[in-house]
Amino acid sequence: MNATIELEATGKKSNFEILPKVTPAGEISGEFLEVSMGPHHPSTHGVFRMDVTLDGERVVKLKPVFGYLHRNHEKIAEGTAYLASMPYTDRLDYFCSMTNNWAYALAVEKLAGLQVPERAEYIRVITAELTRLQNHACLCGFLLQDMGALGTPLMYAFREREKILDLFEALSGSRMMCNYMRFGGCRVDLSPGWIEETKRVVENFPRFLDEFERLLSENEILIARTQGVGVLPAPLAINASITGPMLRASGVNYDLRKADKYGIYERFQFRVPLGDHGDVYDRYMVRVLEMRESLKILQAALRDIPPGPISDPKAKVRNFRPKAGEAYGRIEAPKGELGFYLISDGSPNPYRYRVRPPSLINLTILEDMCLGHIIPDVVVILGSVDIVLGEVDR
Amino acid sequence: MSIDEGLRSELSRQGIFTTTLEGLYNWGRRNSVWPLNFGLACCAIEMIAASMARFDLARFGAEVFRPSPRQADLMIVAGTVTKKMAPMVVRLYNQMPEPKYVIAMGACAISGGPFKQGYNVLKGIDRYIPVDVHIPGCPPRPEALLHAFMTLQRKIDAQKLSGSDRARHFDAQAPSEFPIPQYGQHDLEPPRNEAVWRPPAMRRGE
Amino acid sequence: MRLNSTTLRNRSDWSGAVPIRPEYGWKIGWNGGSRASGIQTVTGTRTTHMQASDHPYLFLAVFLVVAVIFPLVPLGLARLWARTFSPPKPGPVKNAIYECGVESKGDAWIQFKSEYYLYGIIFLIFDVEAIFLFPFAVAFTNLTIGAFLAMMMFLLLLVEGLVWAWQKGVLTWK
Amino acid sequence: MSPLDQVVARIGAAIPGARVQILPNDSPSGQHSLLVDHEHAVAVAKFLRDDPDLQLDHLANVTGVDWLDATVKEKAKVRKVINGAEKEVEETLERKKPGFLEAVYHLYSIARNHGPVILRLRTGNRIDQVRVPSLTPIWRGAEFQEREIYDLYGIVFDGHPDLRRILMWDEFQDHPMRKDYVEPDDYEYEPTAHDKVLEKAKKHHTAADRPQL
Repeated sequence: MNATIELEATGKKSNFEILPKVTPAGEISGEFLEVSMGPHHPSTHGVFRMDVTLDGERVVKLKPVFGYLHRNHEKIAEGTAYLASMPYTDRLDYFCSMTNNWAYALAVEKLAGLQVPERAEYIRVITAELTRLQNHACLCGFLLQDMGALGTPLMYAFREREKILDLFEALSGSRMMCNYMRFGGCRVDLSPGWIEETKRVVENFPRFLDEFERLLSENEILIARTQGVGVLPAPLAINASITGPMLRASGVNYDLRKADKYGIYERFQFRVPLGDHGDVYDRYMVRVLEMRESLKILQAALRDIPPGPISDPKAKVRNFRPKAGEAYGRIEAPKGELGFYLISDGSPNPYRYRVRPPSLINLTILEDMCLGHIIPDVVVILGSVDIVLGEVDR
Repeated sequence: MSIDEGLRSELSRQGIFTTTLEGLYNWGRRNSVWPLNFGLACCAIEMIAASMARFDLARFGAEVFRPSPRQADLMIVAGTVTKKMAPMVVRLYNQMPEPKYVIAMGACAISGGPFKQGYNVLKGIDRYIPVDVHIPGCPPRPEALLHAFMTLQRKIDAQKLSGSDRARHFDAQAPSEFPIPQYGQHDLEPPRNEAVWRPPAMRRGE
Repeated sequence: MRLNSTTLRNRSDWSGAVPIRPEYGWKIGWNGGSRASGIQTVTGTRTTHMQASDHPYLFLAVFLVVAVIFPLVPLGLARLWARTFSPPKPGPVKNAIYECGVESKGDAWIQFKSEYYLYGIIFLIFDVEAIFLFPFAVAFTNLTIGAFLAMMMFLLLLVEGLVWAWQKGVLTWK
Repeated sequence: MSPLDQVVARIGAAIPGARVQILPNDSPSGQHSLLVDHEHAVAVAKFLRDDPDLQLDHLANVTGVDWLDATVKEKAKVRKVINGAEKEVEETLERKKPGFLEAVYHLYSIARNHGPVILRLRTGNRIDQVRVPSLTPIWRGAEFQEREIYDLYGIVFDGHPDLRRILMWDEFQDHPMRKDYVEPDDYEYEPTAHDKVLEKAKKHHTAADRPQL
């Protein structure tokens, strides 16, 4: 394939042209240094690999290499029943099993036309926002670890995460792989005392955030390492299908909780934090602020949750066969737009099952953000994208 | 080589502690296992959680996660090994110095787990490298990893310095490197290392 | 070890139980300063069999011997251990360049940017300077004015080099 | 957003010669899609992105779908002479439907907050006519997803800047997400919930291969 196609919206020529000279054998001549960062690298958040070409320490070319965790989720899902894919969705983005469940359940509900009772919707919102809290907290911890703050921020984040995982375990029986949502509702009702326990966690969470921010947000090293690094302009972000906190850090007001109003999100008052510069610092701050907004949603949801049934009585568990057709359902997962595209041919298995992974698509412009920066910046930029390899490669 | 157990306990009652070279060596080894900082998939998060404050892997002398295989004693295969990743895993294992141990963490590392049917999923890392401890679970809880650690420590404690049943790294004939599979047109070549793994037996009538 | 007079005096059994004799190791003498002030003090000094003041280089020799033995003994033990128990097992993959698990290709001996060399050289200069600064600082109070000036000249030359490199813009990474 | 037939009409007005067809979707989601021809696909995409009323600037999702060759059974009323009398009889006719590969694009608008508009591009068959135009020059977000479809389904995207395998290794020859892909047969036997796996394992472990108990 010829590489000199102009990607017109970005105005940028394809990346191949930036390299000065390539010898006929395909070897880069002179003093360029080719480094493979990953798949086993402490800062790539898993088995992600970047083939980096360096001029001194400047990045002149960066090619992501995927597939080291390609677990054939989609192929397996096409061979099993609809409900049997639910536990597999847990393992997509293994930080946020609850939101993955929700996205899949939402797509199937669109496909089969199921209704979700109000109490189940509330439970979904609560679990999704708790997931967002722990995902963002851990991401901030990992990001700071990539910058050299070894241990401490991550320890703090994991301390909070364990509290939330305890709630998930009390709810679903599993810490990480909750497998909790069902088509048209949830699997089990809340255990007694769960709401009170969650309220306690939610009340205490701002204290952690304050501490975290006091410790880090004004930190001089953090500011020097992140401000002006990895700038992503808004038009490029939109064109490259970037979603989630990354898109909002570039200043685009697009949050599916507001835009699609899926579930019952229109009942809650919350703001969408937006960044000004689109750099790593903005991405970090957007996530910190999003955690504070999530707490507002949680407080309201925990206050208002009504009694009632938790699943649609029409939803069949056995022999679930949606009518032939297709549906695309999406939610605002902590990492961005998580969508499921399903084609049914009337059989118990989906004919086509597709996951729209936010992590993979957010990596599209990784090279653009990294070009011209030095290697330590690449690590920070990658950390700010927030990838989970289970979702990137599926 | 070893002294009588009764004599030893009698001596220790008198305040004289005796040990063997083997015991001293194994004691030192088992309390300073340095794992390779090697996360593959979901289980890696539980591995990180195990090294964090609540579960505190440091109690076992194993909190020092080394990013380089040159400094590591233990490879925790935490997660699904895909066929694309398998050569890397074997290469990293080969690059670790002896003595080296492997913990296969989670169902995927043991057998492919829930993704066993996948065309790109290796059905267990023990097809290519010898595994010391298997932890079932998807993912195993951090406590399970701690238990695996203690199991490994017991295993290290029982290692012999000499004799025919001595540990692999004391045996000049035993291999330290294992063949790295190649990417083939349809599958890895070879699909397994016969010296390490044979398919389990099938009983008649099943 | 230096005992002061009060402890010695208060221990009445001291002179009786332990013979205080110069040839045995305890030397009792008169402190000059104390005699001038009229207060009698007894000073006990523990000596080795050989007086350190007689051979000023003895400590250095001891240091040297220890400095050689200290790393050599574990190395020798490790060597002995390896020969007796664990055989070395080098291999092509184990000896290969580590590249994050990927098969390493090419050579690490390539032409780097000249900035790396500049950094290396500047680092080396300051490394050497630090080695000289330590004895300089230790002996500072006893130095003659000539030695002090010589050291200042040495430092000045290095600082001049630093200023020159700074002016040339070497210290900013391009 | 205006209904889909109006969108089609406006595309027809803006790009003469474009053949755009609405494919209905019977499921409750009601997400109908547009089948676009190869020659005008890039122009149609550009129109959809830049048109001030549509402004479909967010390409949410790109997917490949494999449709196998199928025989469709249709009931038709045929006049036949039975026992000397002409009667109308229902008969099932079998018709061969050739298979094809399909690339599906889901479009949303961030600026105007509507969607989805679904575009479909179809290949001629599953074997040799597998080229479709790439929409990566219009939406950069399609870059990795089209590479993935190329890898897993074997659709070749003309005009893609960097079309290589993305998930499988470069030496790999098959397209594993196709419905007729045969997986490498290296299962060991063990009691498993997946019947297909069990079948395969039993087939794989012949008597010679099996270690003796």
